[in-house]
Amino acid sequence: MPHNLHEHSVSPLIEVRFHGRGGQGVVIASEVLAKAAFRMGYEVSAFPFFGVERRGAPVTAYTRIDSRPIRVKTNIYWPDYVVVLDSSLLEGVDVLEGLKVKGSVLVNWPDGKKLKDLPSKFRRFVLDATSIAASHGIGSQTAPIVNTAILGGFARICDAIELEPVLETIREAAPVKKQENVAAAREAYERTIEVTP
Amino acid sequence: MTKSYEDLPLTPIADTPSTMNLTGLWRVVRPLVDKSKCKKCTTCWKFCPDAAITLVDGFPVIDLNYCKGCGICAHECPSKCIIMVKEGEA
Amino acid sequence: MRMVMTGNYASAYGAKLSRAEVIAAYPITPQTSIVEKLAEFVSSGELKAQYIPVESEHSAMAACIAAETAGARTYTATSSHGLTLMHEVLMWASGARLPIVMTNVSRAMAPPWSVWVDNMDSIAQRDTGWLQFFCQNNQEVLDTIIMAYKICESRRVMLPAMIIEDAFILSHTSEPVDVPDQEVVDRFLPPYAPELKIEVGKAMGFGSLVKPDQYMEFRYKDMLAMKEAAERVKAVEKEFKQVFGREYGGLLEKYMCDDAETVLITAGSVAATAKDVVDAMRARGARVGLARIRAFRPFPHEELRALASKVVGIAVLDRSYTFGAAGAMFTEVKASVYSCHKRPVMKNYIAGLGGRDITTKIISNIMDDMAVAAKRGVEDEVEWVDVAGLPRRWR
Amino acid sequence: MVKTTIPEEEFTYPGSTGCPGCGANLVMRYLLKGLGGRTVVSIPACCWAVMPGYWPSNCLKVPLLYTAFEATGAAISGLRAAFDVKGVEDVTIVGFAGDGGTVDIGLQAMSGAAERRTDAIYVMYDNEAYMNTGIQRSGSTPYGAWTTTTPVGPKHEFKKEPKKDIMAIMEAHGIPYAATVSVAHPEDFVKKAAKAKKIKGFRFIHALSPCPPGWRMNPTQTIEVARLAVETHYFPLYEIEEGKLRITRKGKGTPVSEFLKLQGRFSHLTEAEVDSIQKTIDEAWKRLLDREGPEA
Repeated sequence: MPHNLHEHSVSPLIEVRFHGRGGQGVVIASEVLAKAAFRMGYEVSAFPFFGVERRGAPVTAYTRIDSRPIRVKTNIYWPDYVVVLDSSLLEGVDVLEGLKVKGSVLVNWPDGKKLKDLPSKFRRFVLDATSIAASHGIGSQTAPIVNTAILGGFARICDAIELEPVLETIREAAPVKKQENVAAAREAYERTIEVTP
Repeated sequence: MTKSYEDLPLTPIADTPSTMNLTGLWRVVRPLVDKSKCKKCTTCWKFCPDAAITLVDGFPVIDLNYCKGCGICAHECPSKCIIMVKEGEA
Repeated sequence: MRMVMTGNYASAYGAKLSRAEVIAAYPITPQTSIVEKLAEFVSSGELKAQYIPVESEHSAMAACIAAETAGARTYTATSSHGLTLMHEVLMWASGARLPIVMTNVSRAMAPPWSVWVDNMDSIAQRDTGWLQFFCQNNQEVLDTIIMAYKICESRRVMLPAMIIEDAFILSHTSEPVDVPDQEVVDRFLPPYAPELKIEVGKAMGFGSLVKPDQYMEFRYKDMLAMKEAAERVKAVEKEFKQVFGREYGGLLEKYMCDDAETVLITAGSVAATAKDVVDAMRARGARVGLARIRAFRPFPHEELRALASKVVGIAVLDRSYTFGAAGAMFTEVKASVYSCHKRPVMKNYIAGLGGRDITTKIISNIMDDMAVAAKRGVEDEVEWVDVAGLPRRWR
Repeated sequence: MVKTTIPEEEFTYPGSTGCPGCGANLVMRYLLKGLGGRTVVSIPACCWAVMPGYWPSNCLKVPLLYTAFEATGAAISGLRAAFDVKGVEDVTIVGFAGDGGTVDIGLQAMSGAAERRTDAIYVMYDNEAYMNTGIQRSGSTPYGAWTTTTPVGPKHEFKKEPKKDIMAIMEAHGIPYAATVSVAHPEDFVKKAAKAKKIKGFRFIHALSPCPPGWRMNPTQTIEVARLAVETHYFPLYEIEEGKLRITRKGKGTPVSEFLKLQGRFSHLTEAEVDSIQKTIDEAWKRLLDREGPEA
């Protein structure tokens, strides 16, 4: 009997865990995803791992998406999706912890560089969100803000989420450079690719 | 007298002048004013901590219901027209 | 309009929709985004209010007390150490019969330092004369603030209310919240118009010295006001439902309790999770239910007594602990039930302190444990759940 | 008709439950004469929380809000905010606290109110100890004084630390007006109160308030002792307006022993100790004169 059987009986449709570093907009990404799903008519909840971490420290945030009102208030232990905003976290953080079998992981990963060490029992996707964000002038050239680009990629890998509501939500939520953020997400959607074994 | 809780306001709001307290009962010495010596300088009125002195035609009238007998008026009077006497005497 | 927002924003919107006129607040994790949002509402002119950036929580409450005495509707928000620093003036607010509404983002007390949820801070204020509402989700936070003003400002109540929002689990979790139209709220909640207030030129002393021959009568009136509050909570909620279409179960929300043998009694956000657990357990055939203490003050004595007479076992989950006794909810539930003709078996579970996650599995394990205890008897009346080093495994 | 030197209208009733010869009673009386009837006063725990009498008695003719001991600064901020939001104009908000409630337990809230530029007048009536609770030392008790918590025993103890300089503390907040006043000089007092009323922002008034039981003196001498405090430069009268200091009464520079000898609380002092007090006073007075400068 799988150890997570009990959790399955009450868990919502989709549970997503985001990994990033303080200052990269990880928490905002989880909220924007929730708002985009809400725009599509889903019930949602989004929350950070409630820490006191400062800039640069590993940060996690979560999104729950369901067709019914979400009552459960616990942490997410068995995500369906894991989204990694900063590939340097692959070293040192167990980003795949609890990921469901046949779950998906999306990693911000440089184009052309071989993704290694992620077991093939998960669906693996890569996207060079850093280059895309930089090319659209989001954040600085040395530290591009990748959270909007990565959400474009998420719309690609998750069947339940469409690109347009994600773009609309980004347009609404981005405090500056709305068009650039939308364009980055759109480009990211196109450039997300699945890693084949 | 203790009022029934039903007759009390929501919270104790003090709305009755403190003239309900006859603080003159505290007094052991009493001021006596010799009007003939008074120069109407108003010093006694000015320095009375209890606002127990009123001026009538410029002369001090001390309200013995409230005067606590501190003696400041007598002590400060430049023409020495107020003296303090023991209650029950004079 | 339904919007996705955190519990803290739900608090800020609740205060804004209630047209709070004076807001005095001091920042503390995890309450800060409430007061930041309100400061923003005030500076943008969206909310016509005075925002006082006080230098401590004690001053926040003292300033609210003064402003409320002068006839302004006031609001503040705090958490843990901030709330406990206010303790003295919390009693002042209720003794002065001021219907101040405050959000407390419920957080554990130090040491050890913890910014995470438990209800120790709120429970420690249970004797201050404040109404205490434990909320299960962000919608309830917003709605209860609006309702609280109406309940508390009614002439026979005139007591302050604390809206308790679990740290991070509600304060920083975004979920859909219906934000009602201002005009609708305005029709539901009229402006604050106290019978007595400070008026320039009118000689009145507020908070006077009272001799032993009258002090007790004033306290008796406060007690009656709290009783009246229990009635008002139910009446105002009924009215709220007619206008806004939502209700929360009055003082005690019952979920699947009608034919339940084992009932879990708890409060706050964990109750929302517990509803999912009850559904899952019922799907397996277990006759379980949940009773959520929504108002810890006024305490739902009658409701609990009615419930207790119908069930076999009651598990009380406290997210706090009263040292030297048990969980406060447990002792109070037990006291309420004591004089019932038929009493269920009861057990207290202490869980989730300092932000420890109370998982669905822990909740179902508690209910299973209670069902067994109801049959075989209680060994350990107060059980600490999920403590490393104790023999029992709960996760 | 006789003309009084201070306004004739009273804003206090007789029947206050202050001690005979209480200086604090006069502080309130003069203050309200200077401020008038459109005033709201907030009072924390202190003698004045008791002096209006038992409920329902009130010796003020203006509204009075009691507040917690440490909360005066917060209370006046709350009052001002409420009147502002309600559009009530032309009202003077007053915080009226003792020295303990100001320089000790209430310092934080007062500092907050001053920093926030709360539009209010804060009055500290300084009887130089916790008198309401029975003469315990406060941060405003002067060097040399006996109190019940600085008892003069066989080891010749008394308060060894100087008084907190609250005027300097308040001036450092950059407030527009601060003044010292004395019950022995009501004309000066009322003038300063009236001046403070016209200024906007946080204003501070430091009133020396003789306490016959606490200072162990004859109540008849309340005014005399207050006058000597000024004459000896123990308590100089001055005001600081927008940073500019002006001494409003120079005093003769009478030896401080004249002031001390009227009070039992100083009766244990040796000649050398009195001399050292004199020296401290002389130095402070010189600094004050220097600060005022030649133009005044």
